[in-house]
Amino acid sequence: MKQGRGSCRAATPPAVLGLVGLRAGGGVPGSASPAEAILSLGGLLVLLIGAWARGHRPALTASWLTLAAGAAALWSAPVPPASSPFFGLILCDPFSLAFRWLALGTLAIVLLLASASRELAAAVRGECYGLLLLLGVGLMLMAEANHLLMAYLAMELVSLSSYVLVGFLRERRSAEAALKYLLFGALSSGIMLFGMSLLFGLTGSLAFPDLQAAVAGTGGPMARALLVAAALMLAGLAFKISMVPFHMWTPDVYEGAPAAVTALLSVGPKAAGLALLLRLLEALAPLWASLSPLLLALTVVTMTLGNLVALVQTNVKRLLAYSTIGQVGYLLIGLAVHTRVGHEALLVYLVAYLFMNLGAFACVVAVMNGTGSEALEAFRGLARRAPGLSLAFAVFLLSLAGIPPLLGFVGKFLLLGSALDAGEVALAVAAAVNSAIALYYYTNIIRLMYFAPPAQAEPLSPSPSPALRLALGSCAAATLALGLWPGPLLELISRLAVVRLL
Amino acid sequence: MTFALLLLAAMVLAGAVWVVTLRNLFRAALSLGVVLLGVAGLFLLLEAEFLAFVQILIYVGAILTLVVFAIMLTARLQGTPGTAASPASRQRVGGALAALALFAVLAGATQPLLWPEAPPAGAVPLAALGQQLVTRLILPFEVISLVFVAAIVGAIAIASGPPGGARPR
Amino acid sequence: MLLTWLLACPLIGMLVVLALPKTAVRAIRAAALLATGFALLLSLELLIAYQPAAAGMQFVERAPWIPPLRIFYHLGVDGISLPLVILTALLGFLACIASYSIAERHKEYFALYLLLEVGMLGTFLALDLFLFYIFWELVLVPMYFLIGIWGGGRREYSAFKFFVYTLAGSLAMLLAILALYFRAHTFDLLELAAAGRTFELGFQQLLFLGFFLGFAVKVPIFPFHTWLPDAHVDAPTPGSVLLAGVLLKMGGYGFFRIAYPICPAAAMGFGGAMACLGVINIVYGAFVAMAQTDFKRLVAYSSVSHMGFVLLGLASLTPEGLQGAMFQMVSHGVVTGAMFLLVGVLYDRTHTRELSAFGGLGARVPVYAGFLIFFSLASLGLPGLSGFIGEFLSLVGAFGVWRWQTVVSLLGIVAAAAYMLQVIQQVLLGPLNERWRELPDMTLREGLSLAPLLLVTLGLGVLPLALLEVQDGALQRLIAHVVGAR
Amino acid sequence: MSVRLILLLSHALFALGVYGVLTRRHAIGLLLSIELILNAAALNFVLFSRAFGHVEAQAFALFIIALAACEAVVGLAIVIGLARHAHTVFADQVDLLKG
Amino acid sequence: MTPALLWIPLLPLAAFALLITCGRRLAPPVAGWVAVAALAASAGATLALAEPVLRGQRLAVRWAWLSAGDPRWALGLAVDGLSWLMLAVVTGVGTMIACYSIGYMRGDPRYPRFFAYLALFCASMLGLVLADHFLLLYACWELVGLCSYLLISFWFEKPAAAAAGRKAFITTRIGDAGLLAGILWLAWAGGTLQFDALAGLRETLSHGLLTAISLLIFLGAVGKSAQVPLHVWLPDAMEGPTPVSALIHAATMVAAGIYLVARTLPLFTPESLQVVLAVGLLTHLAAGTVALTMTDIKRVLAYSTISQLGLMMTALGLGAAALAMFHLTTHACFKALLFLGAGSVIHATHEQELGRLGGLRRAMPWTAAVFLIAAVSMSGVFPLSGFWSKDAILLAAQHDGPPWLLGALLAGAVMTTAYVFRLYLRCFHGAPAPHAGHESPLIMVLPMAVLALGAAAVGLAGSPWLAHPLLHLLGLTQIHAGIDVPILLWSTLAAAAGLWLAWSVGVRRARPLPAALRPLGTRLYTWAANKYYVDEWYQRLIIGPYLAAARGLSRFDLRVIDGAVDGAGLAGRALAVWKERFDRLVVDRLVNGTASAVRLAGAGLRWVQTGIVHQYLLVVVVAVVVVSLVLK
Repeated sequence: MKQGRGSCRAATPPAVLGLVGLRAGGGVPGSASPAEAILSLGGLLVLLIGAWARGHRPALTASWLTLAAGAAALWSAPVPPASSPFFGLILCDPFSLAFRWLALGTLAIVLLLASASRELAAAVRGECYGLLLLLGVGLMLMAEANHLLMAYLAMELVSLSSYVLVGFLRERRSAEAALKYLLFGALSSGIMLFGMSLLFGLTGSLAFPDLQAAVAGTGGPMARALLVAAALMLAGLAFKISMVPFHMWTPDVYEGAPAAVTALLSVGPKAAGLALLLRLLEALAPLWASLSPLLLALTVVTMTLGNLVALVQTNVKRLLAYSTIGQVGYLLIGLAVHTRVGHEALLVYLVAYLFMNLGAFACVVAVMNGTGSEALEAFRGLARRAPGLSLAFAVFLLSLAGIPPLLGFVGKFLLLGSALDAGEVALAVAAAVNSAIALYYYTNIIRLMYFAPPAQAEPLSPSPSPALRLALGSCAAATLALGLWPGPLLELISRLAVVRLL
Repeated sequence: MTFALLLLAAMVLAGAVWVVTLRNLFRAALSLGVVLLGVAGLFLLLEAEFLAFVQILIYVGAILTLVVFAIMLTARLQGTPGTAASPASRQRVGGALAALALFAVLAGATQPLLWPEAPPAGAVPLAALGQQLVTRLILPFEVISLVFVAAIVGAIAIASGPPGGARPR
Repeated sequence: MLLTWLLACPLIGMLVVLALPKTAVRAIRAAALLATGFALLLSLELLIAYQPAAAGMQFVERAPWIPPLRIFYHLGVDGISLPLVILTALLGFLACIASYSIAERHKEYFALYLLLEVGMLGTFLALDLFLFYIFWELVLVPMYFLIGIWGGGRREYSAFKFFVYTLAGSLAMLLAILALYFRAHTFDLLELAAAGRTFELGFQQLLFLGFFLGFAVKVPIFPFHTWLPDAHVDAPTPGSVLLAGVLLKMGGYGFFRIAYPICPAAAMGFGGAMACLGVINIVYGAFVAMAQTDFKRLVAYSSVSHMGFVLLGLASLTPEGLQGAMFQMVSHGVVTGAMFLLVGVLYDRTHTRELSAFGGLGARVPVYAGFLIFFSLASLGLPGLSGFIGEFLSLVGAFGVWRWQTVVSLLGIVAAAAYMLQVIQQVLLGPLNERWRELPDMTLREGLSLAPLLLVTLGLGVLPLALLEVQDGALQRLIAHVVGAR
Repeated sequence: MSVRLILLLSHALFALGVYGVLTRRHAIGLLLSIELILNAAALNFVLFSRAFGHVEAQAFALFIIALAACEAVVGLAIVIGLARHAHTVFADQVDLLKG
Repeated sequence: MTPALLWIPLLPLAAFALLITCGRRLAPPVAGWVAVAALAASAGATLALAEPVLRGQRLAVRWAWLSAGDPRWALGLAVDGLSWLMLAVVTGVGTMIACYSIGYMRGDPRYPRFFAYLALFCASMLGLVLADHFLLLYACWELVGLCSYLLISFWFEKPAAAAAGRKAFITTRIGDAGLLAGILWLAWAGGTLQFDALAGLRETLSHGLLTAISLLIFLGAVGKSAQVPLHVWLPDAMEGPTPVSALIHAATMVAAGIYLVARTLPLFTPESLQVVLAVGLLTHLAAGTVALTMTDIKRVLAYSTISQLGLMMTALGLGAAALAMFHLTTHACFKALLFLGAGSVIHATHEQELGRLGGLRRAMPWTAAVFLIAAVSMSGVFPLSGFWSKDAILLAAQHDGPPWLLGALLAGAVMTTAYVFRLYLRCFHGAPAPHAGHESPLIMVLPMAVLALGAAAVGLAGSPWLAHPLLHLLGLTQIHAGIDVPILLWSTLAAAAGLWLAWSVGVRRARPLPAALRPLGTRLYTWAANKYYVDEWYQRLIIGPYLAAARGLSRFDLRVIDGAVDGAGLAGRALAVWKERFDRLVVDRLVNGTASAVRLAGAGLRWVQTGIVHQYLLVVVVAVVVVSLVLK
């Protein structure tokens, strides 16, 4: 990797880099995040349309336009290597740019799922789209936050929107899930907030760069108090990314929430939460020596627990929830090793995870639309009833399991590599063992789809809608194509994974 | 000064204990009012008059009212009087131990430190706060408005009655 | 471009099969047959154009693939991979003929089958470790489906077991690959082999262990072999053929191409252990085979025994030993592939594999009997047939280095005669079981799929030098590389 | 003005809030306890803002109050939804989803 | 000359190829004649080689086989006196027997296949004899074993035949494994596998090494030549067609062990020769006693063969390779003849139990005559062939062996005459049995007659009257053959004693032992009649434990290895979940394996997920506390 990076630097930037606008020049403060502004305005507009218009089509169209405009804005915005607009409240650097794109991508696919999902009542879809867009703004801001207040607000924006979205189905399980999510989230963010207040009290600063400066060189009871504050803050972020032992809401909420929302929750907040966690760890970098063992341990525990419990699940959403916990465990490797290679691997795996997990959820939505069931048994014999869908699902599952030549493998490859590179052999071995465990439940679904005879023979009806097909197709294509030719992606990410390291 | 502090502290603590222990939810909500007022008093003591004002206005005036409404509404939905005592929890001991441990950890971490005494004239002027809100903190200000919209729209979407009965399935 | 075309043949075939409608069974079969046939022709072309005297890789193709990680699309063959490539193409073609007996879901079957062939060929052609790993794993998925969908018995269980075992092994290998990469910053096998010699022993040993686990599961080496009987038994006939004929060789090939060149000192150090494992494989496999009542299971355990010779020869690090190990791989591929085809022929007609259910078929189906006796004899290592050469050379090579292990493994030779003759006796000899009074003999198609294997077995047994000369140079260089690294 | 004392008070408030969260069975009771936690944090911010003369921290407290309102709104809406669909308001009776 | 050398094995091989591929399209006798023609042509080629060989020339041809460079792994054919003699035996006897088979096998449904196998056998045997190199010898060694297997179980519908074939193959393969080990060792230690280089190795290799290697090679000979303790397969091999027994299990293949030892005698140290002698003598005597008690014609002959092979081995043990080869040659003639005669009887009566035969002399005069010639020759009666070869061995024993050796061999001679005449008398004399035999067709009688000529006259080659052309052929200078009057007398006496025994005990059923010794005699008889229970002991000590071990390991594999690796490999996890679907065994395994831990972990952790939010929240708080405390 080191040599690879070296050669990349020496070479002239390839054409792909033009896409992300890595052009020199400082932006005007306030204009650096037009994408967020567009999404916010668009979100408000969609909420309005949703409240007034009949049917969800107008709201959907508006949402797509908003997304397109947001993407265009993000595309064209000049992003200097690092700028801190809004008086340093947020940080626009390539790293956050990557996460903003991830958030946009997640939103786009989830929008497809939400518009195709039959379980979301037509009446509330407009609101749903609007909230999705606002949630997207929160995700982007989380990745950009450079200040405790921004971090807190962005997280709350994401949280509150998610609570509502989870409870969108007018039925008991959805309401239950929303309540659990709310209570769990409120407690976690309360604890985190208290931690922030302590941190502020200990350092007298709220902005991350100031925090870093203030934390440096502390010791004795002061360091101890800082660590306690850090532990409290960890609760909120760990909750967001479903890190064990703050994961317990995950399966219950994923099961109760509408599938499209579950898809969103399984990717968006995870990515943004990891970005924020990384930034926070940057801010607390002087404490890294103390935090690192804990993080490593929790990484292993997270992936192991997620994978073990996933083995015994019978509900596909619940299974994917535990799978998410396991995947977060893998993602945490990139964070826990805290090297540049690790960060690159983290980003690559996030991209992979976005496509394969959202793709998997698209399959779940399709099957739920067809069978009305989210039990694993609904997948029995699916290969005969919907061969294309089954193939796509198999691709996503195999990618999640890390089978080459799919994108998930590339990500896992880099993550394991980063662990070995950092000398964390035990971590790498644990991850490898976990991959083997995970194989069981992923292949179990494949087994059901392909090996078991179907309960009924006729094709799945209704067959996936065009929106769903688009989601499935694009995710599958990305998983496969980027798995086969990950070069450009890696190139891009090696430029984006620039986090100030100490 | 110290006396006022102690009084407010006692008020806050007593109120908080009631909030978490009173069986009757309605009374607990009222106790929360006591706590909020106590905290507002503390804000005053800390020369954050504007905040104290906001605390009373928003918290006591809006949130608490909302809570009381909600208690009544859910009671009606449940078919039980809103003032009914809710049964005791099964994990009181565990909860108490955990909370105590948390307190101990926090106190153990912060008490040994040398805390700076507040400067006699270090109060934040209201004007500065206002100016900050429209300059440096303009972004959070915008974001919190988004949060408001999201919360209100979402709350309406969730809490409103079903338009045509159950979900279309 | 020869090698790329070789890979492209089955790949294009797969795309064609996917493009054909589900009901066009004949067209699908024809497409698959054509694709594998062209691959076979190309592999023979490779053999003709190959220059045994020239050193190094031949037909090399190298193009950047994932530049940030310095991963190349890097193909090439030498004396170690060429025989296995040809073996793969041959068995791929013949098993494709045998696949005509597949009765359902043809389109899926042939698409997966061709994908499998791509993976197998690629594994032997790849000179980039990353590419190798991709192909290695690519083999896994189609085989999993082939067993799981078209298999028999406890197919789901067997497919899963195969998948998990192999993947678990692969993960260990993956860790080794990664550790290697972050040490040497290249995936190029040739560069890695050069760099490997400079690694300190401890690191080499760790690497070797990782690779060993990956390859040991595939070979399979005791005690990682238990997936094999299940997978072989429950796989459809063509699947069993490829499983035994090619997939096991991937493990052996891995030792030749990766583990030994990259970790020479560790390989020398673990020689004794490898030899002991080889002996355990030989004797243990033979003993367990003796107790089997299921025909296919017996052949499966005989594979365990036969692959032990590969290990034994490999561990010796002598020219004879390595020659024998390579020869044994090719020979075992041909012979055991044929054995599985024969089991399949019988199973298609009788729907049983219980040895005790047969009896006296020799009089009823003489052509079949002839084939079965021939390949049984080849399997038990009769001189004049290919099995003998591999075993003999492995033993010769190992005898000078690991004397007692070799002497013990002679026990396996005796036991091989015991279980193979047991098969002949139970199936062909004795009074005819009245159930099979009307049993038809082999059809022309079945005969055609077996005849080439018979010719190869006989040809290799009589003129082994044809193959040994192809391998010689590469193996000599391997020995010089490994032993010279001390 | 004893920073230490007020700090202790905020800790206590926080711990009491946590206790409430852990023991309150009525969902709204849980929300009340969470308000205690938020108040404890806000109190901290105001205290330290005074101590450091930090304006942003006081603004932080302001935002906390605003967010508390939002959280209460959403929370209460969810509780009402729960009462409507699940016919319960007790958090520990909400156990359909488990395993 | 070289091409002729190649033709000798290639002609029968070609016949095999022809017969195995299109034998079924040939009319039955044609198939037989193809084989006969090929063998006769080989015999002719052999004869053509006689002249240069007698001049002491060594003809050789060699080509690379396993390695282009290393001469150790080349193949080669060579003919010298020793191998020429063997060639002559194989082609000569082989031609006669193939001829005989044309009649004997008539009407068999697998007629062409029989001749195909026969041709393959001859080709392999000729290859074995011609090999000038251990590698080719070993290859052909295995191939003749294979042909033996195929021919023994030729009538595979008979379970006994099928089992006998397998037993023969596996038993000899035990010996082969030893031979292989010896070859491997020699290849490494000596660096050569050429026969003509063996003599040179005596200087270069250490004494112990030579002993070890030679004993391993001897193990191969023990298996092939049915010496104790690997003799058990030969009596069972009589399940095959009788011509096969005559050719393979009397004249040629079983003699290959003798040939091997004779060929590699330079490697044998005095110690290993002691072993050879002991094994040979033991075999000679033990098999002789068993032959006395057998009641099946062919089994009598089988034990007789074992016994005679033991005699040859004894000669080899004395270092007298030439004498062993001499006896091998004469034995090939008379024993083949005996078998063919027995085959003729069986062919005519379909009966081979002595008790149900008798008085066939009238019905089958030719057969009786040739059988008598062979019996007399075997008894070593002057001046038939057997006399010369056996006498020479007795003489050598007297000169080179320990003093008791001559006595032991004479005892053996007594037994030889006794059992062969017991056979002859009970078959052809006495009251006619219900099976009215008839004389065999000409095609069977004629070869017998030719062989009778051989049985009578071949020995003259070793007589002093013909100036020892045989010994000349074998390139020997020091010889013991010749007429030594005391030995002549002793052996005649032994033959007479044997004859008397056969008559009085074998036919008249007299009881020669005094009453006091009778129980002992009975016990000895029972032991011998049960072949000293060797088969039973093998069953109990080797085969039984072997099968038990196989089954045990198989169970071990299924339960323990599978279970343990499953556990470690976490595949067990799957089995746990699918427990409803799969057998209990799987589950049982799991409980013991590590997999149960994984399963319990999964289930346990699942149980933690109670669905009750308070507990979740408690976990959060506890986690925060713990994390705070843990961070240092």
